[in-house]
Amino acid sequence: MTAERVHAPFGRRAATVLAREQHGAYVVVRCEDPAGPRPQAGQFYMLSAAERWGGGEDERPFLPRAFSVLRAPAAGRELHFLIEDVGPGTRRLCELAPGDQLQLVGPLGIGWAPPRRDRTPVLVGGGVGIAPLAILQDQLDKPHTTLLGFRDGAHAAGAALLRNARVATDDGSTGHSGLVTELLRETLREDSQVEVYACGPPAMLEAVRSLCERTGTPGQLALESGMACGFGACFGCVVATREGYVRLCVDGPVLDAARLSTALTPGAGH
Amino acid sequence: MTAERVHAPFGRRAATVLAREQHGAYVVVRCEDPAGPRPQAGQFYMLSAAERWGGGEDERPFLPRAFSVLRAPAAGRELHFLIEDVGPGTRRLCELAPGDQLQLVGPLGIGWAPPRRDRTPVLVGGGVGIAPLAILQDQLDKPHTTLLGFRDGAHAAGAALLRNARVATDDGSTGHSGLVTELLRETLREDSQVEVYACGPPAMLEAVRSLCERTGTPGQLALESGMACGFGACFGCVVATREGYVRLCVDGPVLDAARLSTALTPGAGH
Amino acid sequence: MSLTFCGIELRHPIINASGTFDAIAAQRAFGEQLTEHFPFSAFVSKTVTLEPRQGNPPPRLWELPGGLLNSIGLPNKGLAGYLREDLPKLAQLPVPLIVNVMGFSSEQVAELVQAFAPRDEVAALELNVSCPNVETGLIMGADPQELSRLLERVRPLTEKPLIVKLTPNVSDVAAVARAARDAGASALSLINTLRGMALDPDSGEPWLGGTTGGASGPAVRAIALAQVHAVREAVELPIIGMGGVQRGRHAADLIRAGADLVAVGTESFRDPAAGSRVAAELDRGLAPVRNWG
Amino acid sequence: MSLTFCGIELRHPIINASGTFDAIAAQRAFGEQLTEHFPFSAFVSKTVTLEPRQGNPPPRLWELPGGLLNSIGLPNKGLAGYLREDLPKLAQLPVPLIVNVMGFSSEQVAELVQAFAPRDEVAALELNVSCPNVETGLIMGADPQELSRLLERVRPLTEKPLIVKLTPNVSDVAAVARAARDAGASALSLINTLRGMALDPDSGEPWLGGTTGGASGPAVRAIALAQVHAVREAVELPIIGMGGVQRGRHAADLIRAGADLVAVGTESFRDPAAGSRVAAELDRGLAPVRNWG
Ligand SMILES: Cc1cc2nc3c(=O)[nH]c(=O)nc-3n(C[C@H](O)[C@H](O)[C@H](O)COP(=O)(O)OP(=O)(O)OC[C@H]3O[C@@H](n4cnc5c(N)ncnc54)[C@H](O)[C@@H]3O)c2cc1C
Ligand SMILES: Cc1cc2nc3c(=O)[nH]c(=O)nc-3n(C[C@H](O)[C@H](O)[C@H](O)COP(=O)(O)OP(=O)(O)OC[C@H]3O[C@@H](n4cnc5c(N)ncnc54)[C@H](O)[C@@H]3O)c2cc1C
Ligand SMILES: Cc1cc2nc3c(=O)[nH]c(=O)nc-3n(C[C@H](O)[C@H](O)[C@H](O)COP(=O)(O)O)c2cc1C
Ligand SMILES: Cc1cc2nc3c(=O)[nH]c(=O)nc-3n(C[C@H](O)[C@H](O)[C@H](O)COP(=O)(O)O)c2cc1C
Ligand code: FES
Ligand code: FES
Repeated sequence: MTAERVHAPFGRRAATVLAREQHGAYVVVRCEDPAGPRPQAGQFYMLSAAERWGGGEDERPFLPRAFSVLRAPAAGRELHFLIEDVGPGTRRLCELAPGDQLQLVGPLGIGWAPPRRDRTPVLVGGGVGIAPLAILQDQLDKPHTTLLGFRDGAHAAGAALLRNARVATDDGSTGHSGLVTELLRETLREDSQVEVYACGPPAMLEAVRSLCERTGTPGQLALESGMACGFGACFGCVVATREGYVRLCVDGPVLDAARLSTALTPGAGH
Repeated sequence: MTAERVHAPFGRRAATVLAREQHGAYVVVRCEDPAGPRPQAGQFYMLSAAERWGGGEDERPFLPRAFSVLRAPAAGRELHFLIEDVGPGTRRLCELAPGDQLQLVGPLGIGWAPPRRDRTPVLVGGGVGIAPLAILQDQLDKPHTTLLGFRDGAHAAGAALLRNARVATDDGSTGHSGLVTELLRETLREDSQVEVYACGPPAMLEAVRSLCERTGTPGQLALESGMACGFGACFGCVVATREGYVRLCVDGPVLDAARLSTALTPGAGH
Repeated sequence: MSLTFCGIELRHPIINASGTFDAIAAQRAFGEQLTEHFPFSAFVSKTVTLEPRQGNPPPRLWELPGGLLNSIGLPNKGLAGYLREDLPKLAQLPVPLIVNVMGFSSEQVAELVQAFAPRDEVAALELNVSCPNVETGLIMGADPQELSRLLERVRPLTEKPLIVKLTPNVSDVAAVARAARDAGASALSLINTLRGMALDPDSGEPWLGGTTGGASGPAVRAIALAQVHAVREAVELPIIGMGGVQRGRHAADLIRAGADLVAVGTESFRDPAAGSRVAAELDRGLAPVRNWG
Repeated sequence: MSLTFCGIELRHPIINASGTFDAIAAQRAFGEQLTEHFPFSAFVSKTVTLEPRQGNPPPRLWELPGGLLNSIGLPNKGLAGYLREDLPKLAQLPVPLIVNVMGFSSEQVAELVQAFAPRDEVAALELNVSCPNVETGLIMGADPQELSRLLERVRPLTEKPLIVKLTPNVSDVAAVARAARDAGASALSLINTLRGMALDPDSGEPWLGGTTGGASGPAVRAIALAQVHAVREAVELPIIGMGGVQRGRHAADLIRAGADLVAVGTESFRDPAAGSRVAAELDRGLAPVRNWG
């Protein structure tokens, strides 16, 4: 598993959409990125549609949008993204059809740190936050546990994108009825020699963070915040850490849980 | 032939695209307008795409765009528009596919006055300006002459939308090699009892106007100017007449040639 | 959902922005339907000046990203023409009439105010102060003292509500608002358009016949919101907020920031019935907070 | 295509707008390629203040129709931190360095100017005067007299070019420009962001941690063009024009309106290499007129 930030080629480049697959409430967009390197798991890309990026709700989108890479098969040049339609930018991306062009910048940010030798990785994902866990699974070469939480059955369809996942749904339609963090609590109770890799909505990440803190479990959290640029230019994406504000796009999006006193980042979206 | 301005239903309404046909350099968009009346020949509509109207060149379009109605078959609810891709608004409209939604306001403005009893109508069209002549042909119930001018063969393909047209092309690829106004001059020489219905680029309209003036021939000119609203709200679309500025959208777009001392309207586009 | 603004009873909080809806022309385009479905709860006329004006040479319009730059130049029939031809027609509208006036000196404004003062058809006057005073060279609405002097001259001339329409091209809109309040303004309206310019892509010369123009529409919405907020922090006068309103939520935002009424301008160009749509969306509670009624 | 600006030799007329490109962070993201393809002909630092600042609480960004509203709050390491950590790295860039500074009093600005005056790594200073003077409460760049006093204090402290970055939130930008010229500014840059605001769609409270923010991007381009034009009519100083530049034609428009250099800001967020793209488009003659070189 790559331990280091992979540099992005400088500038924005075009990538052709190869496929658009619906997975319940999510869309997977696969594209071909001939000019880019293979990303580190947990890194992200800034995406926009090459055509008609704008003219949606409130005359938006205008800026590119950040997306974790879902998968980047080592062979070939494909990049996969998992997208949930939550506003004008994601809506436009969800509409892309094979042959359409994306504009992308990336891979950006610092992804997951490789697992510690003496601990079992537990991957915890919530909603569209499962994306960076799929590529993590692909690159992890040791046994691990995967716990995924979703709102309902339509969203739980996303679980099929990962291997051997235990699923929880808020409405009980699939798997455990309740929060994924309940599954995590159970796992931590059974095995204290684990470490956590988590990505999901702020409330879930905060629950994970506080569980890690209370149990002394090492954890890495992939956070979200509103981003304009993705490469440290705008200073817009800061989250508060114990050392002060850090730019999530260059110092994250994966942060060591111990650096945070809360994962409840304002304006993160959802 | 309807002699009077047809009122538009108040407000903007949706119309479904039924077909998109390519005619050389032009696109014909047919839509179904169940809520609207049959327009007068020479009236126009303000059109926009219901989805993604924006995000093109320079983050435009934003305002709706004016289009003469090309055809409005008396039976049924269809409206046809002839569109030339010259910028972000027309580009978006040219992309519309069957099933897509248009937003429209119209019919607007004052169209062609019915022919005088004692004169033979001569229809003179240039480029995309042939559009309001097609519906005029449909509604004229007396013999008439149709003269159309185009840049080149790709544009001359538009001539097939009208009946019995003599065609001129700038590059000589189809029909008379030269300007359509040369054909008009010829016609005026052969028959002094004609009246002119003309629509086309400013330079063509100005040549027509000055021919009409010099030969004492009655003429109606369908002009263009940049429009924001189409219903007299913005005062943006004025053209200079002998009586001062008039709003083309409520006092035109068809103006009696005698009212103008020039048809060269600044900012008309093309 | 009815409310009172400066003593005027209104069906809902959405009116038109001056110069963005011509009810007489709209009647020509839409016929009787316009009166049946009149989109605004009051009608604000386009700016009336003392003398007739033909307005600026075309082109007068330039499309912006999410907005419009216009250089219309206040064409109008002049006071006499307005009183003779337009006022009788506008008095027939199913809603109260607010007349927007502008003068190039305080005497001119005084003359306009005096002319409308005795007219029962007129519910209120809106003073467009975004033009230079020919005597001082200063934009009347950009300088607190200049505006005070103007209002002191015209305030005594009428009992009607005087709405002062502020220009956004200022460094401190709150200071201007305070001056207007102190000199007797009944209400404030903002924002007028922001000064802008465009060049002809072919010639590189100014595109607009009037060289510069005013920007409006969604592109200026955030600026409008900030200015309404700043004025609300400064004064307690009723406020008509405007600038880029397209949907109920935008109106709700302006109300939340301090507006009592909201005017729809450029959006009417895209949708002639935008006023009713915005009012309905607002009423359906797209508004997180409803502080009217 | 090379040119000279205030005695500084530049490869092309496109530089970055302060605070919209962090060359050090970009090196972390893009590695060595950044230096190989550095997009700007000079690098302008983000605003440096005397003391370190952590900036405003998030959220700091709100997307506008064709633009961005930001409330970053000028986070920076402070003068000492900048000199120690950033300046040595920025001195390695392949282009001249312009340092943008801001103080909350003329004494603070003086201290900053004095600190950079002897630094050979620094080609010029840009003064960000869009903040209030804590002593007078006035925005330094919004009032001609305030600005004169500031420049009279700091102009003698350095031989380096002093570029004054004007705020667009004024009624008469030309008057401010004349004051800057008379007090010894070497060049002017404009526009900074326009004051704006957004509300949280869920809570109705101000979205930005800093309550209000500054609008930039295509939405403000027409306003930038009008202000550059107005300043060029008023003064002959070199001008750095900026505001919403996305393409060569937009840069050409600003140059046509009077700018000598053009800065790219928000567009770099959409395309990190926007600077080179704009420079190339400009050079390929999308420009109707090229009055540099
Ligand atoms: C590092 C990172 C990785 C991510 N990975 C993924 C991923 O793999 N898959 C995925 O689907 N998403 C991912 N996201 C989230 C994704 O970037 C957002 O969902 C997307 O930006 C939303 O854009 P939108 O236009 O669809 O919605 P927006 O309208 O931008 O809405 C999103 C939220 O922003 C706020 N908002 C509303 N209007 C505005 C406005 N005008 N300006 C600013 N904020 C506004 C609201 O809180 C809203 O809920 C990731 C984000 C980050 C930072
Ligand atoms: C009554 C009437 C009837 C019409 N009928 C037809 C018809 O039947 N078929 C048809 O194809 N067209 C018709 N037109 C013309 C059509 O409305 C225009 O071609 C269309 O508005 C162009 O929009 P656009 O976005 O594609 O191009 P734009 O980019 O708007 O370009 C059109 C022209 O506008 C200028 N321009 C460039 N940028 C801007 C800007 N930002 N703001 C303002 N102007 C700019 C330039 O001169 C350019 O050449 C008609 C116009 C009128 C007034
Ligand atoms: C085409 C046009 C014409 C206008 N004419 C006037 C006018 O005559 N008097 C006036 O006070 N404001 C005028 N305005 C300003 C509007 O009333 C309003 O203040 C501004 O457009 C902001 O609102 P909006 O963004 O909703 O359009 C005009 C605006 C436009 C776009
Ligand atoms: C996120 C952001 C941060 C900015 N920070 C600064 C700054 O620190 N100092 C400064 O003088 N201007 C700052 N600006 C203003 C820009 O330098 C520029 O004046 C403005 O954005 C207009 O240009 P644009 O439309 O190309 O972005 C900032 C702008 C943005 C968008
Ligand atoms: S998104 Fe711009 S600094 Fe992080
Ligand atoms: S297009 Fe608005 S008045 Fe004619």
